[in-house]
Amino acid sequence: MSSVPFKDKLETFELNLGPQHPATHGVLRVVLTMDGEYIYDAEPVIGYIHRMHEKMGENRTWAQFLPNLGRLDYLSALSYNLGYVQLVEKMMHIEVPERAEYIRVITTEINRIASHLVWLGAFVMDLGGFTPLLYAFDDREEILDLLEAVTGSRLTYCYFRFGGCYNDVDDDFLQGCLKFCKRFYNRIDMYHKLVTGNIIFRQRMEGIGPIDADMCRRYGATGAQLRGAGVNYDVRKNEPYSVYPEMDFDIPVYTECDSMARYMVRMDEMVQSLRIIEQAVAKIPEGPVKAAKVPKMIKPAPGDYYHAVEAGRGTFAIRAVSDGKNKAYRMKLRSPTYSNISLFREASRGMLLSDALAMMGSLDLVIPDIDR
Amino acid sequence: MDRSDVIQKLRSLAAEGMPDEPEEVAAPPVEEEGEEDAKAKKKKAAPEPRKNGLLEVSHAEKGVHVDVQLNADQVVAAAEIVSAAGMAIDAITGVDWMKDKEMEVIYDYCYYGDYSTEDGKAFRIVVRSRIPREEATIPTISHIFQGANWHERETFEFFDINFSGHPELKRLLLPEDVDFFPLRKDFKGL
Amino acid sequence: MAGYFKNIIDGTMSLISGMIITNKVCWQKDITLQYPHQTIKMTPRYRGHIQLVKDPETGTHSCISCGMCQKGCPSGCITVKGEKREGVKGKVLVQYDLDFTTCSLCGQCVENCRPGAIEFSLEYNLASPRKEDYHFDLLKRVEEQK
Amino acid sequence: MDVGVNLIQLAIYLGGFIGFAALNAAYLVWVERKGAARFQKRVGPKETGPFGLLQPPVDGIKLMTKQINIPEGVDKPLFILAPIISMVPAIMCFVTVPYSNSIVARDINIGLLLIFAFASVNILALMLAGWSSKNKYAVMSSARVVSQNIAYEIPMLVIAITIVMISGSLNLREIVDVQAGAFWNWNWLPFNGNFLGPITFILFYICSLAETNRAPFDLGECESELVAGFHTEYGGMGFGLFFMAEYANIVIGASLVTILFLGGWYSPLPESIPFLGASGIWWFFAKMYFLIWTVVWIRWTFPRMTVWGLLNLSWKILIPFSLFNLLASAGLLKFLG
Repeated sequence: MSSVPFKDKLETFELNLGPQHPATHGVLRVVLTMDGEYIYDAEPVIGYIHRMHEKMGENRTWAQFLPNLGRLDYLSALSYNLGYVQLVEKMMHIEVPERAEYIRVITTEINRIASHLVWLGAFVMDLGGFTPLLYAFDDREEILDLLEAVTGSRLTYCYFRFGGCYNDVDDDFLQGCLKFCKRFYNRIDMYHKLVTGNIIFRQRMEGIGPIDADMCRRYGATGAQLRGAGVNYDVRKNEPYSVYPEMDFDIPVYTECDSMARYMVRMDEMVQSLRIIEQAVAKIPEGPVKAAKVPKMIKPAPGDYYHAVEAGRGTFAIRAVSDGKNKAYRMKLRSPTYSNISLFREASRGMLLSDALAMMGSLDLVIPDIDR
Repeated sequence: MDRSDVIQKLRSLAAEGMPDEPEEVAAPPVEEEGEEDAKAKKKKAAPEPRKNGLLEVSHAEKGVHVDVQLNADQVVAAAEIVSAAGMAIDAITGVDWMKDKEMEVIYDYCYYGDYSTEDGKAFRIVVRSRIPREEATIPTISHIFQGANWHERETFEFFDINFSGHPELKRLLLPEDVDFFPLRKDFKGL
Repeated sequence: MAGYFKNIIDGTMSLISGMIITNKVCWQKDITLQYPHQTIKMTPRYRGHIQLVKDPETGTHSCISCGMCQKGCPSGCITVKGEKREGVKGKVLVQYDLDFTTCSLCGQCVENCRPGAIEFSLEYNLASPRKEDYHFDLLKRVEEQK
Repeated sequence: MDVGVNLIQLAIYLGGFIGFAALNAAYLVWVERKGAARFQKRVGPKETGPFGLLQPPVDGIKLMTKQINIPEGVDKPLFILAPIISMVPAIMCFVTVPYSNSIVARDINIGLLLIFAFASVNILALMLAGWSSKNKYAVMSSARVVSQNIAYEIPMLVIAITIVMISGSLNLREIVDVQAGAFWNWNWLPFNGNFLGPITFILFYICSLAETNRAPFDLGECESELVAGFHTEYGGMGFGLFFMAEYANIVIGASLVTILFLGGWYSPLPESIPFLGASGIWWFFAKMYFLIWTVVWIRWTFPRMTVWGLLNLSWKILIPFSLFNLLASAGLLKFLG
């Protein structure tokens, strides 16, 4: 709708978007070559908070690397924790008690909702609506309170352990989850009325920021980008892990490829997460939350291992190369937002500035996850 | 997507590269050089370096379905095969095998399929290639998978692996003026 | 043409429904916590910095200065020193320092501690402009604690 | 008339209006902040004075004591002039606004024209501010502001012409007088010669929102895209003046809507009803502040439009409707004699 072909690069100017720009939600810098309000070229410049987690993985023991995972994508930290502990469990052949698996699923899914709520608020704020941010944070506070009561922290959780969880959940938490689910169904309706239905909002999202399935494929973009492009792909279904196969939930898919599709995917995903939580709370068995036999020293057999999980923003995967020592020989962290932002250059070409920012908002970027 | 077809193509690609392979394997006289006895003992216990070829591995155990090792000049052909099959790039990374004086470049591909159909089952291919550690050079695949651009830049700045033909091989995550490669095993911090 | 008017009407209705929602919220009670005036009770599992558990019976800590916490700590923020003393079984703890600036509150130390001598404190308002305020001498702390 | 008395009267009025504008601007910021807080289930300013009522003077002192920082490379004279140009016409507009039958500074018979004339100077100020700042965000912002205001002045003027035709006068006091009596005589209802009354009212209200650069039309300063738009480079009182001008403009816009559509100082009830039926300045303020509250309400409910959406709205909906409205009203007046 709003793209124009460019003939030459005569009357362009460079515009620095960031690293302290209100739309970038962190220290991302995009060097825009602008032709008036149109974007001729956009080059994301990343690495402002690069912390070399991969080298830390080589210098710390397997257990010591645990807290790092919560610091990549701090909004859906539990998914990352889950991916890592499952990788180590895969390497060490540790059996996890069923109750622990259910707790993992419940906490991960509720954390996913919290992560999506931050996205919702930030995205609407990118579009100039301030109020939904506060409503979203109101709901998120409930989740953080629940998770704080279980894990002890509010953001950078370090809750899962090899072979189980740090500690057991109590009935208050499970009932609190159900209470939250009940409340949140109504809130979702409210968001749909306040945000989704709003004509201004629709105008800014429908048909804006096309990202199709082939572009996702070429860039390795996952998560809502992929599902908004009509691909029914979710690691929880394609490569089931934990107790997800026992849950009855759907993967929301929209075929429009625009910002609206990505928005709807995330909104529907929250509802699906609620469904998972409800089922998991109903099914959760009694029992221990830690495997009885967890080796004291984690020394996986040499070789390389790969494990992927569906985090809040797409596929998070770890490739760990072990040389049989108590530290990883190589720890590659494949973060979803890194791939998702890499397509920004191609996708934003020829767009209006305001549309490009709306698209950037719909990509749901977490800068520490890009920079690692 | 025809999985067996992709596997077959990759297998024959790996087979093509076989003649080169003995020279590559013949390279490690490391064992003889063995500085300490204990280390030499360990070396003997360790399995032989992997030969080029395709392995179908257990997904439950390793997390991937197909593991291919190729020569450096074959990774582009491999990328073309997986791209033609509609697979996506997942990640590119390197591993520094300092003792073997080799660098390994690992390409992860996966298939974005519809989970509800038989076709959409998870399918992950890992393509790896070993190149000499000094003057490590491997052709770029960023013209096939545009997303490889950033992954290759990242691998370059962490490992000093040169991706020949890459449009803009400069530092991405690290500042432009760093003169070290942090993920090489001989990097000992600043 | 009909679509034109329909769009206008639908759009207007969507705007009105949004305004009704915010108007409803406008009359609801506020939910923010006025922090310095109001505080909430921390949950028992809240992870503040660690501290030595004071045993009510012995009146002191039960640390055996084995150093497991120091070993397991990812960021090396714990310094434990014990020394042999005559007439006492095992080691006597002489120093337990915590450098809270690098602590990532993962809980490895608490988990690794076999005698259960350390726990998370519930302190959360630790903001300070000085680095030294985050170096805790836990041994002194447990002794001062009444 | 005695020139001396006239001058004193002028000085008093001028002082009064500047005071009124400043007070309004200051306390509308408070209203805005409290309103935003209410819509978001927060408390808003509360530490300074009861209900945070001392917040505006405190903010004012802070802004005034800040160092005036003029960045290198700006067009200095224009950079300094722009905030003043934006503030002066906003205050000038107050001169012709009739708050009640007798309270008006200058009862000019082209009052409506004067307000439109001065209101459009504001755009010049915003453009100059953006242009002289030598900041890319600011330049883009000023380009947006200009195209937006041109697009919205057309339907606004066309609607104003409709009202002028019905009232037969450009004098604001007379326009209100035509609406004398209870609320069914007001221009926003279809019984006063303009059968599209409610639609006209809404169109005019939208235009006045756009004209004052308020959400959802605040493209000039949309902070998620252009950081702060035309006042990116301004700090201290330079920014403070823009801020005050914005709120003064809101007051003008709300007053104008009150005068043109809501019967000014007349009570909504017939005069025969004692006490409530009496007309007076309080009715004017009640209507005006209600409209201002709606402005705040709208800002904290809707996201921002794009330039495209905004121009589409103007050229595809507002202008055709207002033109049709003008023709229809003209025809109706002709037939009804």
